[in-house]
Amino acid sequence: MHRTGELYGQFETLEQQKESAALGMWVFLSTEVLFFGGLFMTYTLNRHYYPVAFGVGSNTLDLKLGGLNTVILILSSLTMAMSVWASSVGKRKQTTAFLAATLALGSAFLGVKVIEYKQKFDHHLVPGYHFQIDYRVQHPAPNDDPKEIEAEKEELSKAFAEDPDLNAHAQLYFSLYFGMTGLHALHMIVGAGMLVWLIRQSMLGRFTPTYNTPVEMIGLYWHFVDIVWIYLFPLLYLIDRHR
Amino acid sequence: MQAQFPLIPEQASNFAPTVDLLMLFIVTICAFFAVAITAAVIYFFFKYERKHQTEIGVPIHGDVRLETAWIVVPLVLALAMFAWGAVVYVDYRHSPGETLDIYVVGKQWMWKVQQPNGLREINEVHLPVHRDVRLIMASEDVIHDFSVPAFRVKMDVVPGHYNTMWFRPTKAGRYRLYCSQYCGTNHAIMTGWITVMEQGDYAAWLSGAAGAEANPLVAGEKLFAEKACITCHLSDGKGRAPSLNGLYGRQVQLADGRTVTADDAYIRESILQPNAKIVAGYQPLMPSFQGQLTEEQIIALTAYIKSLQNESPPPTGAGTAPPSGKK
Amino acid sequence: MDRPTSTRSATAAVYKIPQEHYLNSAYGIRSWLLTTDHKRIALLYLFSVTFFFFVGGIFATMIRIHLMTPQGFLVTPETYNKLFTMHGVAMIFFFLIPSIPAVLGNFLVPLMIGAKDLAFPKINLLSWYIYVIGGCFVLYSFSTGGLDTGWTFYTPLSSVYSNSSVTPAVLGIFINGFSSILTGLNFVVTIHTMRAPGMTWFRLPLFVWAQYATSIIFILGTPVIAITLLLVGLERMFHLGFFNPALGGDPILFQHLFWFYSHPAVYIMILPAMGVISEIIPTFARKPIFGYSFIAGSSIAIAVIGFFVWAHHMFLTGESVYAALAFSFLSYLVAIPSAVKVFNWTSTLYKGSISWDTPMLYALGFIGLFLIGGLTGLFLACLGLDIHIHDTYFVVAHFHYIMVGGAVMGYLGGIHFWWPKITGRLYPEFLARVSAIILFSGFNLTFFPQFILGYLGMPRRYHSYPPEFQDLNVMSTAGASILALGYLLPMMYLVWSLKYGAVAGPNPWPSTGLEWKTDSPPPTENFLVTPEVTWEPYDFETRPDLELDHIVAGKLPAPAHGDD
Amino acid sequence: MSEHIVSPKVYVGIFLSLMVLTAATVAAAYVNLGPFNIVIALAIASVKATLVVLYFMHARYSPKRTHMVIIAAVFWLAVMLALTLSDYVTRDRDMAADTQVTKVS
Repeated sequence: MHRTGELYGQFETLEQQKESAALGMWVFLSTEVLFFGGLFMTYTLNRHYYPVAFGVGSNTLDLKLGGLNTVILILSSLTMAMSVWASSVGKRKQTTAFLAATLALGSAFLGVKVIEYKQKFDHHLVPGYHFQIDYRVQHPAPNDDPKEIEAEKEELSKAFAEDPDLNAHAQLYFSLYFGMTGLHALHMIVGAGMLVWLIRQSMLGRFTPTYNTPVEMIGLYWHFVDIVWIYLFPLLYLIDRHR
Repeated sequence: MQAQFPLIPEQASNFAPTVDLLMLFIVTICAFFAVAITAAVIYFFFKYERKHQTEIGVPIHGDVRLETAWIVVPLVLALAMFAWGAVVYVDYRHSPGETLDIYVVGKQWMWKVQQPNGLREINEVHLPVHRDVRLIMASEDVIHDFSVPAFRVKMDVVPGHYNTMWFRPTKAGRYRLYCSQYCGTNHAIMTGWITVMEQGDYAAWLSGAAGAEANPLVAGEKLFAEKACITCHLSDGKGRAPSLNGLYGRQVQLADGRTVTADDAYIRESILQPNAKIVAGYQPLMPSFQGQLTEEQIIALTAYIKSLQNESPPPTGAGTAPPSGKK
Repeated sequence: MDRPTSTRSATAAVYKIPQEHYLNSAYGIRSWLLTTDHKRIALLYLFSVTFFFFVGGIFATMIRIHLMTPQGFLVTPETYNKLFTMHGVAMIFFFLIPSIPAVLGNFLVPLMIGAKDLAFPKINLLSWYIYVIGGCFVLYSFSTGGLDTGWTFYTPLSSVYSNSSVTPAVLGIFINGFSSILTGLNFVVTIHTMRAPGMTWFRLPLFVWAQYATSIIFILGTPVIAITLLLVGLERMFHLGFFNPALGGDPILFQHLFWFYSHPAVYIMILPAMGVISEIIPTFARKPIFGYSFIAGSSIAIAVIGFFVWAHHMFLTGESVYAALAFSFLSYLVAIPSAVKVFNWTSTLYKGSISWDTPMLYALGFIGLFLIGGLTGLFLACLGLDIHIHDTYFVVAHFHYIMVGGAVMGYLGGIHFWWPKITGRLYPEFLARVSAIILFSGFNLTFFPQFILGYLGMPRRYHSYPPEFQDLNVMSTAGASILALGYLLPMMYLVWSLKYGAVAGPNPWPSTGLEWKTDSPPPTENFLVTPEVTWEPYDFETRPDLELDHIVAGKLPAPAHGDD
Repeated sequence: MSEHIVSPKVYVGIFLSLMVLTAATVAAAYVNLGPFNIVIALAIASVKATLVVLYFMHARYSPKRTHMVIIAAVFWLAVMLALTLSDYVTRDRDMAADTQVTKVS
């Protein structure tokens, strides 16, 4: 079907086109809910089985970095929402600026994630043959705080007493941690790619108050990815902080 | 089985008549609907076939009373099926207090069974008739399923879980046992037999066999006869194969001139690959038993062969090298 | 035979293939591979699902030949296991699931609601490419070591113990899942936003309702199996333990997630077939369908309740007794909407003006086979009975009655019914009727004995079996050879008809749907003028435009079953 | 999508609420509330998600069918979680204690 101006040939009106796009995006997001849902189910059951190992695994995560990422991502949702607003009132420059800010924040999020992954890699907490939950306390780095190592050692020995198969079960936690955050990060990368395209379109002045559908749709997607993180953050980082 | 063309398997447990009756109930209801609807459709096809080309049907759009009827009636019947099925199932999942407990381990691709007194069986289960039996089942590898159609029972055997099932055999006899959950290459030969015996026979079997099979020596002796080793390896050395009397631990002269010590490894190899080392003076006649004996059976045979030390030495020695070698 | 022939000769005299239509609007391979026309994409799907149907069919033939003797004489156990696995994977994921939705649904949904195309034509094309890519992964798996896990991929057999080519297969199915999702998404949006003026929800053809219900399952079920199979692939690749008990995982969780999709997937296969039957019956009985809103509602009910019953596949896994009771109860509930449909179809025939055209024979066959398939579902949903017949040939027979007896009969019935619309030409009626009858008899001979085998206790997926089961197995194999003929015959005469079939005209039956208001084959934009719907569905009374007189001008009425 | 244009002030307000809630969820995690830790964490997350859906994603100003899609997604997710867990959590209280399936670790 050919496109005439802003209207694709299969549609009769712009209104119909916009409605279709919005419904399509929402339906797609409902698919995404169930897609992540499979992982959430696996997470729920295993956490139900192995509360100790999940607590231990969770406590090895860096809450500061996780919290920082939460703030970054919510802020990026704000800038995304602002760009939708700017495009719908026809402020082209602001649209572009907010989109760029969103992209920057999204990249910052991914950067922090890389730091976190790197840490886990160094501590042999990446699932696989080399996984070892107590690697860090066995091989502390020279700049590690000895008190912290001591505390972690104590926590681990308590946990081992409660769950002799702690290593395997903690590995399950980390499989899920990497699975869930990895899939989330993949969605972020896809979103960032779409943002780059949006920024370009916006700079070319493609968006007007009557036609800003792509900004709105990718906005919906971006907010959805934010929501996933809103759940992942407490489920992964905050299992057992009060211990 | 019983009839020329049986429609149901033998009924050999307390669940068999119950399940068959339930089957009959559901078959009756379903057959009624299947026949009635098919008959109606065929009747309508003939009765209302188009008479002339411009004819159209009578425009009937529906009838809420009819719709209600055919929602409510099937619902009631379906709930009756549900309720009856539920009663049978709950009974099946709830084993009675006093049971004869048998442990079953599934692994690719065999059933390992342990009787209450520790007696082990493979792909065979001996059970007494008219006793409540409970199977406690685990798997060493993948998911299996222990299924005995004559008893109308089955249950998955899941790694990481213990599953149990119970039943009461009601008829002595031999019944097929299947693995019902696809478990890999030899799924179809992960089968066996359930032998239901009179209670007295079972007790006798358990004590007799327990003494016997628990002792590898006795099991080995039995195997030695069963596998026809005895027909060639005559103890007097006059058979087509060397006598095995006093073999274990001795030096054996081979046809190719080498000499080997008759140890466990040698005996094992001779059973599995008889032609690898031929004893001087004998023909390579023996078939390989590779794949026909389990590890446990080989151990039993070896134990038996070891035990032949105490018997009188072969009356006719095969010269310098003591008669030995191929089993 | 006389009547349809007379119809044909009359139409052939009157109608010509239109000058320009979607098939001749452009030529060349690019015009097909880059098309966004839903009708052309439907044909792309037609070729690809037919390919997979024959791949799966060859495996099925080999299975049946192998099982003629108790020891099984054709292949080794390893090969046998691969045969039934690959048969299942090819047929379920690459034939049955896309068959009616992606071929007939793609072709018909826009036509039936009076739209120019689906809402997202490019996504539609994309979903075909995704299907092809997923198919390539699976074919790669088939040809490099095969696949021997069973189509159910139960862990830990699939994730740890199998030495076959599992990873490419699960990736292929994962990828293919997105094809389903995007098709479903496209349908839902199209049905919501693209209806022609006057096409209210309760004027939608029941086929469209069925597609809508199916799309719900596509959208909300498919992502779960996608992620689950991805996890199995990751387990194999990176030695993870989600479902591996040796590493603390739970193999039963896999079954929950797998069946959360795969049970509703059965309704993906049967609902569209039910939709096809709901179109065929009123057309050839020439009267409004009985209980329109109940049939439409039951489609939605099946799609929704179908999601609450999955653990009835797991009654004997050691599942909680309470959960088993709940799932059995819910399984009986989902039987009701199916029963409602059957009763309504039967009542539609009452006081109709019934003709015995091929699609109607398929509909008749569908009702018969679906009845048996559906009713035997009641046996399996029954907790007490499932203990005995679970994982036996009874199950095999049951789901083949649903999927082959139901879905494939519906698919073929639909292909015949809309063949004139798709190609502009009629298939040869006599051959078509013969092959419908061959299919029906061959099918019953193949699968009915398997019910008995199952009750006698023959387990599924056995490459060898005790000798007492041989008679029934031989019967089944004999039936399969008849069935194979029944599938080859339509292939041949349908291809023949592309060139030699009589020209159909826009509405050869005639039928009331909007798709019959445009040319056959339709123009690229479907309707030259946006249609406006002013009539109720399946209403023959107020439709002079159907030109019942015109079609039979000057011909004698003849007995409808004159060829018997 | 309606033509309703949400003012930036609303967005900023929502953003600030989300920040407060994030702080609250972290704070709550450091208090031992037994089984209620997870309940509170999920409750706060759900409030946050609802705010994002309603305002950032404009669901509040969207047509009914959007609401239906959202409800369907949440409902189906709940069905998957609840019915699967219904199996696992009732195993320990099986009416037949002896057929109970125990996790072997």
